[in-house]
Amino acid sequence: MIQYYYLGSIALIAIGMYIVIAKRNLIKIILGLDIMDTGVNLLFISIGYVKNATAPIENVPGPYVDPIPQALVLTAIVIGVSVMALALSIAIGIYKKTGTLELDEILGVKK
Amino acid sequence: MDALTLFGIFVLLPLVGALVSYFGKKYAPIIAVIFTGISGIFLYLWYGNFGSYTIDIGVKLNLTFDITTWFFMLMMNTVIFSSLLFSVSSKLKRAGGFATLMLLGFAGANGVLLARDFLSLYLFWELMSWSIYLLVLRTSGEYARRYLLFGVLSAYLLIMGIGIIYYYTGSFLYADALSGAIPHAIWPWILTFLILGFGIKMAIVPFHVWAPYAYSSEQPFVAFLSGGLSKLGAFGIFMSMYSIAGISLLQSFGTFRGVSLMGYPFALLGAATAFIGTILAIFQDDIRKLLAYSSIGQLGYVMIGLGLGTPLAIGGAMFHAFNHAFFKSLLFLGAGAVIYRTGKYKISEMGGLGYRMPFTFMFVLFAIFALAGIPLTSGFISKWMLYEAAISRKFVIVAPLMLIASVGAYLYSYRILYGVFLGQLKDEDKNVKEAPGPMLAAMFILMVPLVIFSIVPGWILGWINKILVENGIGKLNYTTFSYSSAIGGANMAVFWIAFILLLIFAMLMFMAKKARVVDQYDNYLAGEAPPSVALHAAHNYYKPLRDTWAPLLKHSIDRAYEKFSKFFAGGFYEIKRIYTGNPQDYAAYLGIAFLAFLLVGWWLLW
Amino acid sequence: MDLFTIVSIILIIITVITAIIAAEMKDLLSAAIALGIMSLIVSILFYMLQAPDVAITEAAIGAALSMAVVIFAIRSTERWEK
Amino acid sequence: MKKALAIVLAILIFIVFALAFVKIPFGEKMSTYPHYYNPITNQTSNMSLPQHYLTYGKNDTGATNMVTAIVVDYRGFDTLGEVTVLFLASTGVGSLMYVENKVKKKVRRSNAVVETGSKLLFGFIILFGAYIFIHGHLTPGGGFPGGAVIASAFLLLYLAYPKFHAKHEKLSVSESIAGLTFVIVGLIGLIIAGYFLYNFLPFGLPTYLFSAGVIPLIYVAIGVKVGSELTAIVDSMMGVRE
Repeated sequence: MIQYYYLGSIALIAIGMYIVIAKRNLIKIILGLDIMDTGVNLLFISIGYVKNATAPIENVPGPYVDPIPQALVLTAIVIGVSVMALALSIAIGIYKKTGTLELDEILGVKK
Repeated sequence: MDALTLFGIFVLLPLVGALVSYFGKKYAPIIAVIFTGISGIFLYLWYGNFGSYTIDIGVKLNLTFDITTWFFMLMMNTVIFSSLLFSVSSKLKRAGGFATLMLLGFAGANGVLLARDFLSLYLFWELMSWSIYLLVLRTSGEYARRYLLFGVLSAYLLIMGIGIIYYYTGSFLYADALSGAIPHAIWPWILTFLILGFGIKMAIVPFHVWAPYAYSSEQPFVAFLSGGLSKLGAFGIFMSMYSIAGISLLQSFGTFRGVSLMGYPFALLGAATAFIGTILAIFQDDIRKLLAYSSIGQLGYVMIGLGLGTPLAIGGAMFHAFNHAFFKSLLFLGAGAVIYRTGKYKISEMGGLGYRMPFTFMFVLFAIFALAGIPLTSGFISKWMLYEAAISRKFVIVAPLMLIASVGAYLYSYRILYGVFLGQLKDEDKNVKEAPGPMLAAMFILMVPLVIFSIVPGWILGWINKILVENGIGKLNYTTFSYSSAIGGANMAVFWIAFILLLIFAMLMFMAKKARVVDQYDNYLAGEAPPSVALHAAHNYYKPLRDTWAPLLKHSIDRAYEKFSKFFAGGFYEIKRIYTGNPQDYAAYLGIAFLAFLLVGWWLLW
Repeated sequence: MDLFTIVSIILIIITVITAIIAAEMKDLLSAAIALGIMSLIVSILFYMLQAPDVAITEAAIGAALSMAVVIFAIRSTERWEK
Repeated sequence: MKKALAIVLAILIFIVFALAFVKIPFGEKMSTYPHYYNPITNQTSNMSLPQHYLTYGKNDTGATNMVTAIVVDYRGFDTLGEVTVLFLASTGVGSLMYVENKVKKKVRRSNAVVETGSKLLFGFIILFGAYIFIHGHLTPGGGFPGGAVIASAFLLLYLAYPKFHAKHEKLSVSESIAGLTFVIVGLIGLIIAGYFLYNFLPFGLPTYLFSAGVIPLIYVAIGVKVGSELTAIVDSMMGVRE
């Protein structure tokens, strides 16, 4: 039985992939990358989940969830936003040069 | 003597010399000559002072100074010494870089000869290979690329062979390869990789197409490349077949008339090399290309000997390699001297230079005798040994091809002799002077051993015999002036006595009638003035022969490579259309690749 | 089906719907806001999956900073996708 | 046409990816995880890696929050790399936007409610951010969330006062000091114990603020660094305003 959390995160990844391949607007593509990013993070965290367990903070007893995916995702989110800002600033630079955000027109201008 | 001394004199000293001569500017060739001279003196002093030394730096490295190494080092050292001496007066551009690269190649070559483990072999091999690349690059990027392609192929083949050995034995030492860790069925692969890898440096067919271009660069370097560095291929093949694998292992793959089936295909390849190289050399008008194809052909003989693997054949191959080192570098230097003085490359544009450059003519004449194997010279003995080795085992393909190649060698050497040095002197060459002193000295240094070893071949045969005995191949029957084999042999003393008698006879003939010198246009033209090129003996030289061979010459290996590369270039053009330049297409490819990986992983796991 | 499952399924469906809205909106500003909402809901999901550290980070970054950065970028370029 | 292909590809990926995840359990107990293999001692442990961290983490690092223990201690070197990536991205944004933004934009003032509210809230948000990263080893949170919260406080200021401009010099000073602190703490560990980021301070009692050795120190440094870098990114993206 496939789990709904996995299905949801995979759906996010697939939507992000669809945006990256099909959409022609640079900012939209960057948004698509961000959606993929979120999907991957959710997938990681849900793999580390343990039923009836608490967060891995050891001032209460009892089973804890897996801390490793959380540690990885924690940094990944921060990196994600900074990389997205970098991509956006490149997109702004392209807009200043070519006056458009549409990929077709940018490639046309280049030729 | 310990490992460090050995390594220091033969590898580090040339490297230091390379560094020093880089800053030597104009005096760089002189500095380089001094450094090679020092290492040469040590080489002569240490004859017999043989030994094996191990350096342990995590992996074991083994340096061995034995008779095989010494024999090949002797060639290498003499050739580079005279090449550098020649370059002192040849006014090369950026002489510092030239001397540096030559010494780097020398250090690499010495390292290859000293190494008895694959790791240091490969390192020094690459050092040598890259210095050749840079030296060719000084002349032409196009030629250097051609060389590089085959150099890299050679390195890949070597590293495949070495990698297989290391995979099975876990050791880089030559001595450990035969410990039984390698399955018997793997050996043919290893040997094929190693032999082809080394053979590319020897320019065997069909990997010879780099050689005519690389050999068209600066003459002193080419002399070293053809005379010295290409012998490393012979050395490597000898080591891998008879020192690493050993003759009993080779014989265990089946024999054909007493010759291992592992070696016989390479003997055939060598015969093809000798044949094709010689035929192509006959039709060259460019003196550099002619000598290059001749070099390919002569190294084919060495390959034949190494492939046949009888004591006589290997002895002949070694002797021929030794002779080739001297006469071919002498020829290249002689051609270099002519090119330096006249600035011309084409044989059909020269002529009569023997009157203006008598000493060069004399040196080149002797080298040509040795090259053509005229029965007075050491070149004759080595070729004769190879013939006997082939004939005694009734090899009906190898022996005739060798014979044709030998006749061909006579034809192209006659072309040099007549086209360049004899015949009518061209008007524009009336004021050509004799080559400068260092050039003559360099050629003299190369000629003297040739003459001496022509009279007393026993000295070299003694060294070769030691090599053969040390590697357990067999031994030669020889005396100071002759050698003998099951079907004959040769005695130099007889030849020389006959020669001296003939010489006296010829002198008498020559003195009996006085020759008269006439102007080029005065003899048989009756006032007509045709273009002067048509008068030259080298114009349309060997045209009938060329017409005979024409159907065969249409099929060129160079053109085969060209077709091959064009075919692939077309294919790559189609592939190139995948790269549309649109980032989203790449993203889609990534998505498809991701899907493919998922499918494969899914299928593999459950 | 316990409460955890029901709430999770509802939130995941909302997440996917907001992601599709972000994908299909011609107005980039609306898309960015949809993205912010998605991040906020995902941070609730993180909290439900017992990952409070990640939830705090996602709430602060996904919902506030990343949306702000996108909006700044839209302000210096164009608002409408062609 | 292209759109349809992209939808087909996305759906295919969705299906295959989902099928690949059919057998991966959700919410299983950690005792069912595979046991980990230690390549140094060359033996297989009797527990999985997260179990190992959860069992020995408190003694190894002194931190109560295991995520913090992993981020700062077990994978501290990795975190240094991540912070470097963040720094590079921030520098990249700054340089790209600086070159392009020669023209100054005119901006409107925001309304009085937002201005007053942000004045009131700014301090509290900073305080909350500082709380988050100071207590990183005890409670949920740490340097990364805390830094993000501090950056969002500055974001509030940017929204409320369009002319507000954080001085890049000051940001770079705080950012450099934080980065240096991280590296110096690591180097002291290298000097004392022979490996980078060794936890050389006493651990103290668990669940107390002054515990876990250098972990709070490093996490404060990370918090300041992330906060100043994200603020710098926001500032650069805002552009030059008049």
